[in-house]
Amino acid sequence: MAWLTGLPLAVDLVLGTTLLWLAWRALSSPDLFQAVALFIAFGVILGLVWARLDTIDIALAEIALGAGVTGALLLAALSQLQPAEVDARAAPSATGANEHQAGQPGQTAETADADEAQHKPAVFRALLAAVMGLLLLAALFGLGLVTWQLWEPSSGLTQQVNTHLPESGVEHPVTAVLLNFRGYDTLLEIAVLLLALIGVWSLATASNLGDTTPEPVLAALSRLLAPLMILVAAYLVWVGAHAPGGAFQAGSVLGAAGVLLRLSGWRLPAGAAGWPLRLVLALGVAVFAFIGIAVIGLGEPLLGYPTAWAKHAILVIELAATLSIGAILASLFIGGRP
Amino acid sequence: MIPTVDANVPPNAWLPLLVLASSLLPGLIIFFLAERRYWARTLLNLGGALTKLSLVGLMLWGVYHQQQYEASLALLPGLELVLRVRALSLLFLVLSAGLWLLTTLYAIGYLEESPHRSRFFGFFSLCVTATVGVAMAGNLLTFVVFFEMLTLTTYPLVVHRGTEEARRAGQVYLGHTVIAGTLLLAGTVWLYALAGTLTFTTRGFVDGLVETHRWSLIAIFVLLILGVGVKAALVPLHGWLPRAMVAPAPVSALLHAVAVVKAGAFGVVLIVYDVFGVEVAAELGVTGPLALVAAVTIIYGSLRALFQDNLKRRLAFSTVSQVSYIVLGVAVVGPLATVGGLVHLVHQGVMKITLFFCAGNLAETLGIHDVSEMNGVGRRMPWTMLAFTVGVLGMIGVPPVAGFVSKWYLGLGGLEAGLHWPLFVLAGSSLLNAAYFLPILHAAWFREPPAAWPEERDFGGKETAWLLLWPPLVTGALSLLIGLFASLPFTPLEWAQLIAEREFYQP
Amino acid sequence: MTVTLPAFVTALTQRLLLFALLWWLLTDGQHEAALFGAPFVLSAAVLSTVTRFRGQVLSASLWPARPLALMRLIGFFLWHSLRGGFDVTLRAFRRPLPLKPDLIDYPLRLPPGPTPILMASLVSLMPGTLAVICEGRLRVHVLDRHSDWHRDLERLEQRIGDVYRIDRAQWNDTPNHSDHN
Amino acid sequence: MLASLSVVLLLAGAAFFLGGSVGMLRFPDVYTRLHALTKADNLGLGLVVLGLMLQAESLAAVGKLFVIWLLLLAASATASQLVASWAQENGFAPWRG
Amino acid sequence: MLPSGAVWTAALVFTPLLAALACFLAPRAANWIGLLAAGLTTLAAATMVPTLMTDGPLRIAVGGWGAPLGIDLYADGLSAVLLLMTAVVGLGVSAFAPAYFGAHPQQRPWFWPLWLILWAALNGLYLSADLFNLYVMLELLGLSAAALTALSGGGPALNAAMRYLLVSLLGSAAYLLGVALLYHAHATVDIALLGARIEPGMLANAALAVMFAGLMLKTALFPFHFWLPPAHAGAPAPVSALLSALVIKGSFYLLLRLWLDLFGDLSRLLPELIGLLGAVAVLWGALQALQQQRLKLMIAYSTVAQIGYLFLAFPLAGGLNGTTAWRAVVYLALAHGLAKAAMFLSAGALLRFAHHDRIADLDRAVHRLPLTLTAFVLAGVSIMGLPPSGGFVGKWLLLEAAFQQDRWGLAVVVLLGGVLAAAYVFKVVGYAFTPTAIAQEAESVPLSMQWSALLLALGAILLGFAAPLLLPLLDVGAPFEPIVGMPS
Amino acid sequence: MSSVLVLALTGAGLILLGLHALIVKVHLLRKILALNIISSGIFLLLAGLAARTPGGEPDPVPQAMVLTGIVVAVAATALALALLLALRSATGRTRLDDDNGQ
Amino acid sequence: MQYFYFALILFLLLTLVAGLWRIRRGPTPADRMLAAQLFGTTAAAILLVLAEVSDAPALRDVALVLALLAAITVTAFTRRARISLPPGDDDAR
Repeated sequence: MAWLTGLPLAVDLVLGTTLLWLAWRALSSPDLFQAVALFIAFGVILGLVWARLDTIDIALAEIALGAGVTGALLLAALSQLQPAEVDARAAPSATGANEHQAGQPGQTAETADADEAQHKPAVFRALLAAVMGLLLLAALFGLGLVTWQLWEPSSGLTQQVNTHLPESGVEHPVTAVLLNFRGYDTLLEIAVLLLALIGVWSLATASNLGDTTPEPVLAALSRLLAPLMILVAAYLVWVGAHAPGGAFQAGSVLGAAGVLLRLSGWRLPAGAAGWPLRLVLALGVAVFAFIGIAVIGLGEPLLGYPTAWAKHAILVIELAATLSIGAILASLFIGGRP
Repeated sequence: MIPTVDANVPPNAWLPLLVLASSLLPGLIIFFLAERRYWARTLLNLGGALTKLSLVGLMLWGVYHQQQYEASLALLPGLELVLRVRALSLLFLVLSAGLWLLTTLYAIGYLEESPHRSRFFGFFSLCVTATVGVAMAGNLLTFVVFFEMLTLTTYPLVVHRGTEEARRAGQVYLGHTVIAGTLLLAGTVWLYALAGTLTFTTRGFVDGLVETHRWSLIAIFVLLILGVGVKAALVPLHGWLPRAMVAPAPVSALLHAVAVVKAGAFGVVLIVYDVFGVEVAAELGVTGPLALVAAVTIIYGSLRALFQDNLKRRLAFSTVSQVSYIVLGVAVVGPLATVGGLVHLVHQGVMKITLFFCAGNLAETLGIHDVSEMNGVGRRMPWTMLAFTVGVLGMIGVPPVAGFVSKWYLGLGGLEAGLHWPLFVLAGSSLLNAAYFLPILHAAWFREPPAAWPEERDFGGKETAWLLLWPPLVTGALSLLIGLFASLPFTPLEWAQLIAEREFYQP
Repeated sequence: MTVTLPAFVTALTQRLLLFALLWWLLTDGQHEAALFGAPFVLSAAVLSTVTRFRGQVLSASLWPARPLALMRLIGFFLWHSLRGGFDVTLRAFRRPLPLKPDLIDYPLRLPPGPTPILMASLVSLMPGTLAVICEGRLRVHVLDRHSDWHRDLERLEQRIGDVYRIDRAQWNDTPNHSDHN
Repeated sequence: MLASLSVVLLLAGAAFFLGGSVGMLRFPDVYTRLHALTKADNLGLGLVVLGLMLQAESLAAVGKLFVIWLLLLAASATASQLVASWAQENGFAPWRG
Repeated sequence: MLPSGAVWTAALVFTPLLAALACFLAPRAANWIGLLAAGLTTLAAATMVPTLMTDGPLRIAVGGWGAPLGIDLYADGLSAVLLLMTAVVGLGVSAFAPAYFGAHPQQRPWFWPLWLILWAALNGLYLSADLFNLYVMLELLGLSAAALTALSGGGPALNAAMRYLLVSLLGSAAYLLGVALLYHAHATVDIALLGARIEPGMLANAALAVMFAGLMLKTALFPFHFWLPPAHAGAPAPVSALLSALVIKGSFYLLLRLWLDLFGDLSRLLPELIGLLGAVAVLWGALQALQQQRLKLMIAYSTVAQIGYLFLAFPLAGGLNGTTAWRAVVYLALAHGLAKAAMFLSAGALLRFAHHDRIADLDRAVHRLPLTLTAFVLAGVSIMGLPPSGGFVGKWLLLEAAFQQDRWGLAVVVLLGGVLAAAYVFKVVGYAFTPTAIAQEAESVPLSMQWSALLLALGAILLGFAAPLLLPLLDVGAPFEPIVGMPS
Repeated sequence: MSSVLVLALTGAGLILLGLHALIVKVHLLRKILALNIISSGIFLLLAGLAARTPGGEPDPVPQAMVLTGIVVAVAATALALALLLALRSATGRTRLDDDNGQ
Repeated sequence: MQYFYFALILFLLLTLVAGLWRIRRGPTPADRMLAAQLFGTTAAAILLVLAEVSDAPALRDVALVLALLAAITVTAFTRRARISLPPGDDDAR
C-alpha cells in the first residue's frame, strides 16, 4: 500500500497541472467567453490550492472574490464588449452553432489576433517567438531553481507573530498581522480599492444593463440569499478574531450580495446614491485612519492601539472596512457613478 | 540670494553686486511695464545705466588705489560664484557700462513707436548684466555662468523682429553658442576635476599639472578656447555673426562692440592669462596655434568683408577680423602684445559701435542698407558720416585715431617676442581694411546723391533724431580722443599697461 | 395588496428564528458570538421580510406553511431527487444514449408568486424534467418524452399547493395540460 | 459502523459526481446537460454531506453542512432555470435524438 | 520622546489621503479642500526639514511593533529632498488646477481625489522602509496615475492610460515577485534588516533582476519607455506635470534605495548596462523630442531623455567619489521635477490659449502669452542644464564625477544631451516669436495658470543656488554610504 | 512539504505563462487576464512558501501580504476593465493602438 | 482513513477536471457556464472532504461561501449576455 502515501502528492500534482492547463487555455483559447469561463474555473481551482496549502484565509478570499465579484465583473465587461466584436467580424457564420466549428455565434472571437499576424513577416515573427520563448524558458528555469533553493523549512516570522499575538487584540495570527502588525498596509489597501472606484467613476456613468425585470426565480434567489450573505459576512468578521475570516472576506461576500441585488434589478434609491453612498464607500479608510491617528493623542505610536482596547478598535475598524469593501466591490461591478 | 560676504573686506563686497543689480533690477522691472509707459521705462534704463557707470567709476578709482572688491556666493560643494573686480575687469567694465549708456540712449531713439519695447529693454538690461558679470568673474565657474547667461539673454534680441529670417538667425546663433557653451563647460569641469580649483590666478593655476597631465591640459585648453572662440568669432566658428545682423541696430551694436564678441575675446584673455598663465600656455605650445588662428581670422574676415554689399554684413565681417587682434595680442606672448590686445578690446569696441550706430542711422533715416546705396549720403547726413569716417579711419589704423594705437602696440609686441609675421598680418589687414572701407567714404562724400533715398523719414528738417545722432558723435569723438591722448592716466592704453604690469608680468 | 401588520410580524418572527438558528450554526453555538450577531440577525431578518413583501401580492403564501404537508413535500422531493440522480447517472453511462428529449408546456394551476418558483425549482431536481417558468406556464424539458413525467408534475403541484394551503378553487382553471410543443 | 456507513455514503456520492461529469461530457445539448448537472451532482453532494455529517464533531457542524447542501441545491436549481431560459431566449432548440 | 516623527509622517501621508476622501465626499468644495491640503502637506514637508537636520534620520515603527514584525518608516535626507520637491510641485499643480479645470468641470471632481491619493502614495513611498508596504504604495501610485491619465477621455488618452496601467501593473508584479523571494530567503521585508542579511548569491541576483526590471519598466528607462510619451502627452496638462515630474521619480527613488541599501555590491556588470541604457535614453529621447510636431509630445520625449540622466550615476557610483554621482542625479531629479512640471503647465496654458499644441503654429505666443513663455524657457534652461539652474548643478556634479573617473563616454553623453535639449527647447521658442500665415484666435489664459507655471520654473532656476542648503540635507543619514551593521 | 514545492513551481509556471500572453496577445481583455494570472502565480509563490514552516502552521505574514495583494489585484482588474470599456466606447477598439499617439 | 479521503479528493478532482472539457468544448456559452456551475458543486464537496482530512473546520466556511456565491456567476452571465443569435440547430450531430 505504499502507493497510498503518494496520494496527497498526486492531488497536488493534479491541482498544479490543472491550474497550469487552465491558465494556458484561458490565455490562448480563440474564444474570449471561453477564456473568461476558464479563468473563473481557474479561480475555483486556485481556491482549492489555497485550501490544500492550509492558507484558509486566502482560500476564503479567493473563493469569495472569484466566485462573486471578479467573475461577474469579467462577464459583465465581456457582454458589453460583445456587439462590436460581432460587428467587426467580416462574415458572421449564419449556420449556427456547431460543436466542431470554431467561431460560434455569440462567442467573442478575437479577430485582432488574426490582424496582427499580417503586420510582420513570418520569419521575423518566428524569430521573435523563438527568442522570447528561450528567454521565458530561461526565466522559468531560473525561477524554478530559486524556488528549489528556498525549499527548506523556515518559520519566517511565525515565532514573532505568535509571541506578540496576545498583545494584538485578536487570536488569529493572520488577522493580527493584517489589522495590527501590518495595519498600515491594510489601511492603504482599502484606499487602493476606493481609488479604483474613483477611477472607474471618473471614466463613465453606470450602464443600464440588468435593469430589465428579473426572472421570478432570480428575484426569489436574491431574496433568499441577500440576507444570508449579510449574516455570513457578519459571521466572517466575527470569526476572523480567532479563525480564518475577516474584513476582506466578509466585504467580498457583502459585495457579492450587492452584485446579486443589482443583477436582480435592484437599484439604490436616488436619495441614497449621493453622499450617503459615498460616505459608506469612504467609511473604511476614514475610520481606520481616524483611529490610527487618534491613538497618537494617547501617546501611542501611529496606528498603535493600546493593548486593552485593541480588540474593540480592531472590531470597529473591521466592521467599517467590511461595509466599505462590500460597497466598493458592488459599486465596481455596477461600473459607473450612480 | 544672500551673498556670503567675506568678513575680511566687508565694505567692498557690495559694489560688485550693485553693479550687477544696477542693470538686473531695472531689467526685471521693465519686463512688467506696459508698452505705453515710455517714461518709466526710459527712467529705469537711464537710471540704471548712469548708476552703473558711476559705480564702475568708483571702483576704477578704488582699484587704482589697490582696493579689493569681492563678493561670493556658495554654489556647489567647494565652489563659489565669485565676483572680483581687478584692473582687467575694469577695462571691460568701463567699456560695457559706458557703451551701455550710449546704446540705451540710441535704442530709445531707434525703437520709438516700435512694438515690444519692454521686452527689448528688459533683455537688453539683462544682457548687460551678464556682460558685467563676465567682466567681474573671479573664477572660471562664474565666468561660465555669466557667459551662458549672455547667450540666453541675447537670443531674444536676435530674434526680436519675429520674422522667419530672424528665427533662422536665432537658431544659427544658438546652435553655435550652445555647442560652444557645452565645450566650455566640458573643459571647465574637466579642469576642475584635475586641478580642484577654478579661481583665476594671475599666473594661472595649472602649473602643477603640466608634468602629469600635459595632454589633458592641452585638450582642456582647446575645449575652453573653442568654447569662447565662438563668441569671439574665431574662424571657422564665426558663422553666426553675419547672420545675426537681422537684429535691430542697437542689438548689432551691442553684440559686436560690447557684449558678445567682447565677452568671447575677454574669455580668451582670461583663459590664457588667468587659467593657464601665459608661460604655462607657451610651454604647452598652445599659444602658437592660437596666434595662427587669430591671424587667419584677421585676414579671412577682411577678405570676406570686401565682398559684402550689405553694410551691416560688411561691418560684421570687419568685426570678425578686428576682434582677433585681441586674440593675436594675447597669443603673442609678451607684455607689449598683451597691452596691444587689451587696449584693442576697448578701442575696437568704441570704434565699431560708432560704425553700427551710423549704419543704423542710415537705415532708419534713409532706408539705406547696402553700400551701393550710399552715394552722396555725406551731404544728406554730414554729422553721421563724420562719425562714420572717424570710425573707419580708426579701423584702418590711421593715426591718431584709437585703432592706430592698438596696431602699433601689437606690432611692437610681435617684434618684442621675436616674431615678424604678426607685422605682415597687421599690414595686410590694414590694407584690406582700407580696401573695403575707403570706397564707402569715397562714395559717401564724393559721389552725387541719388534723386531719392530708398525710404526717407522726415525728422523735422534735421539730419535725424537727436537720440540717434548724438551717440555716434560721442563715440566717434571718443575714438579720436583716446587715440590722441593715449598716454594720459585712465585712458585705455594706460590702463592696459597697468594691467600688464600688475597682473600678468609683475616682476 | 396591503400588508397587514400581523402578517408582517409573523413573517418577521419566523425569519428571526430562522436566522438566529443559522447564526447559532455558523458560530458553532458560542455564547460570546450571540451579542455580536444579534444586530445582524435582526437586520438580515428585516431585510428578508421587507423584500419578501415588497411588490409581492400573495396573501395566501403569507400564512405559515402547513408542517405536515411540508414534511410530505420534503419526503417526496428527496425520494424523487434520489430517483432523478440515479436516472440521469444511469443514462449517462449507457451506450447508446437513452435520450428522447422534448420540450413541452405544462400549464400551471398554482397562482403566480413564490409557489411556481418553488415548483420550477423542484421540477428541475426531479427525474427527467427541467423547467422554466414562462408566462404562467412551465416549459418543461424532459429527457424521455415517453415517461410519465406528467403524473409526477401534477403530484408535485398538488403537494406544493397543500403546503401553502392553496385551495383548489384558487387554482387557475386551465384543465388541458397535455399539449406538446 | 458509523465510519463504514460514512464511507459507503461518500463512495456513493463520488459515483454520482462521476455520473454528473460523464453526463456533462456525453449529453448532446445544453438542456440535457443541465439535467446531468442538477440532478447527479446535487445527489452526489447530498450523499457526501450525509457521509461527512456522520463524522462531524458537533451539531452545529452538521447544521452547517446541511446549510451548504441546501444553498448549493438552491443555486443549481436557480442556475439551471436561468441557463435554460437563456438558451431558449437565444434560440437554441433542444436536441431531439 | 514625543513622537514627532510619527506626527510628520501622519501629516505627510494622511493629510492628502484624508483630503482625498473629503474631496470625494464633497465634490463641490474640492478646489478648496485640495488647495488647503496642498498647503498643509507642503507645510508638513517643510517643517520636517529642521527636525531632520538637527535629529538626523527618523525611524518610526508603525504601531510600535518595529521591524521585522511591523512596518518601519524611515526618513533620511534622500527622502526629505524628494518629499520637498513633491510638495513644491504639488503645490504648483494644485494652484494651477482650479483654473484649468474651470474649463473642464466634468473632470474636476475626479482630479482632486485622484491627485491627492497620488500625493499620499508618493509621500508614503518616500517614507517607507518596508518592501511590501512599498509595493502597496507603488500600486496606489500606479492606479491613481493611470486613472488620472484617462481623465481627459478620448481615444488617445484612454489608449495611453490603458497601456500605462498594464505596464504599471506588470512592473509592480515583478517587484512583488522580488519581495516574495527576499522575504522567504531572509524572513523580513524591512530594507535595513535585509541590507544586513542579504548576501550575494543566486537568490539575491534573481530578486535584483525582477525588482529592477519591474521598476525600470515603471520608470520608463529606455527601452521600456514606449508607454511614456503617449501617456504623458495625452493626459490633461496638470496631470502630465504630475506624471512627468513626480510619478516617475517615485519608482526611481525606490530603485535607488534598493540599489543603495540592498543590491549595490552584487554586480559589476549591471551598473554598466544600466548606464548604457541611460545613455541611449538621453540621446534617443532627445532626438525623438526634436522630431516632434506637438509640444506636449516633445516635452514627454524630453522626459524620456531626462530619465536617462538619472541612470548615468549607476556606473559612476562604484568609482572614485561615487557619492558625487548620486548627489548629481538626485539633484537632476529634483530639477527635472520642477522644470518639467513648469513645462507641462505652460504647455497647458498654451493649449488653453491656442486650442492646439502644434509647435510650428505657436503664432507670436511670446508677445501674447509672455509669462507662460518665460516659464517655458526658464524651465528649458534647467532642462538644458544651463547655468544658473538646478539642472546645471546636477549636470556639473555628474560631469565632475565622470571626469574624475575618466569616463569620457558618459561625459560626452551628458554634454550632448544638453545640446539636444537646447535644440528642442529653442525650436519652440523660435516659433513662439514668429507669426503664422493666418493669425489665430486665442483665448485668454487665467493668471493663476500662468503664474503657477512661472513660479515652478523659477523654482527650477533657484534650485541652482540651493545646493549649499540642499546637499547637506541630502546627506542626513548618509544615504549614499554603504550600510554598516544595523541602524538601531 | 512536497505540496509546497509543487505548488510554488506551479506559481512560477503561471507567472511565465501570463507574461508570455501579456506580451503576445493583443486583445486587452486577454492582457487583463494575463496580469491576473501573473499575480496569482506570484501569490502562489509568496503564500505557498509560507507553508514550509517546520510546525506545519503556515507563516501568517505572507498570508496577510497575499490577502492584501488579492484585493489590490481586484481593484486593478476593475479599473482596467472599466478603462477597456471606455476605450471601446470611445474608439471601437479593444486593443492598444500602436502608434505612440503621434 | 486519511488515504481514503485523499483518494476521494483525487477522484472528485478528476471528475472536476473531466468537467473542464465542457468549458473547453462549449460550444455555447451556456455550456461553459454550466461547467462552471459544476465546478462550484464539486469544489464544495472537495473542500468539505478536505476540511475533514486536514482537520480544518474553517474550510467548511470556505465551502459555505462558495455555496452562497455559486449562483452569482451564472446569474451575471444570463442577465448580461443577452445576445441575439440566428436560431439554428443545436450543437449535437
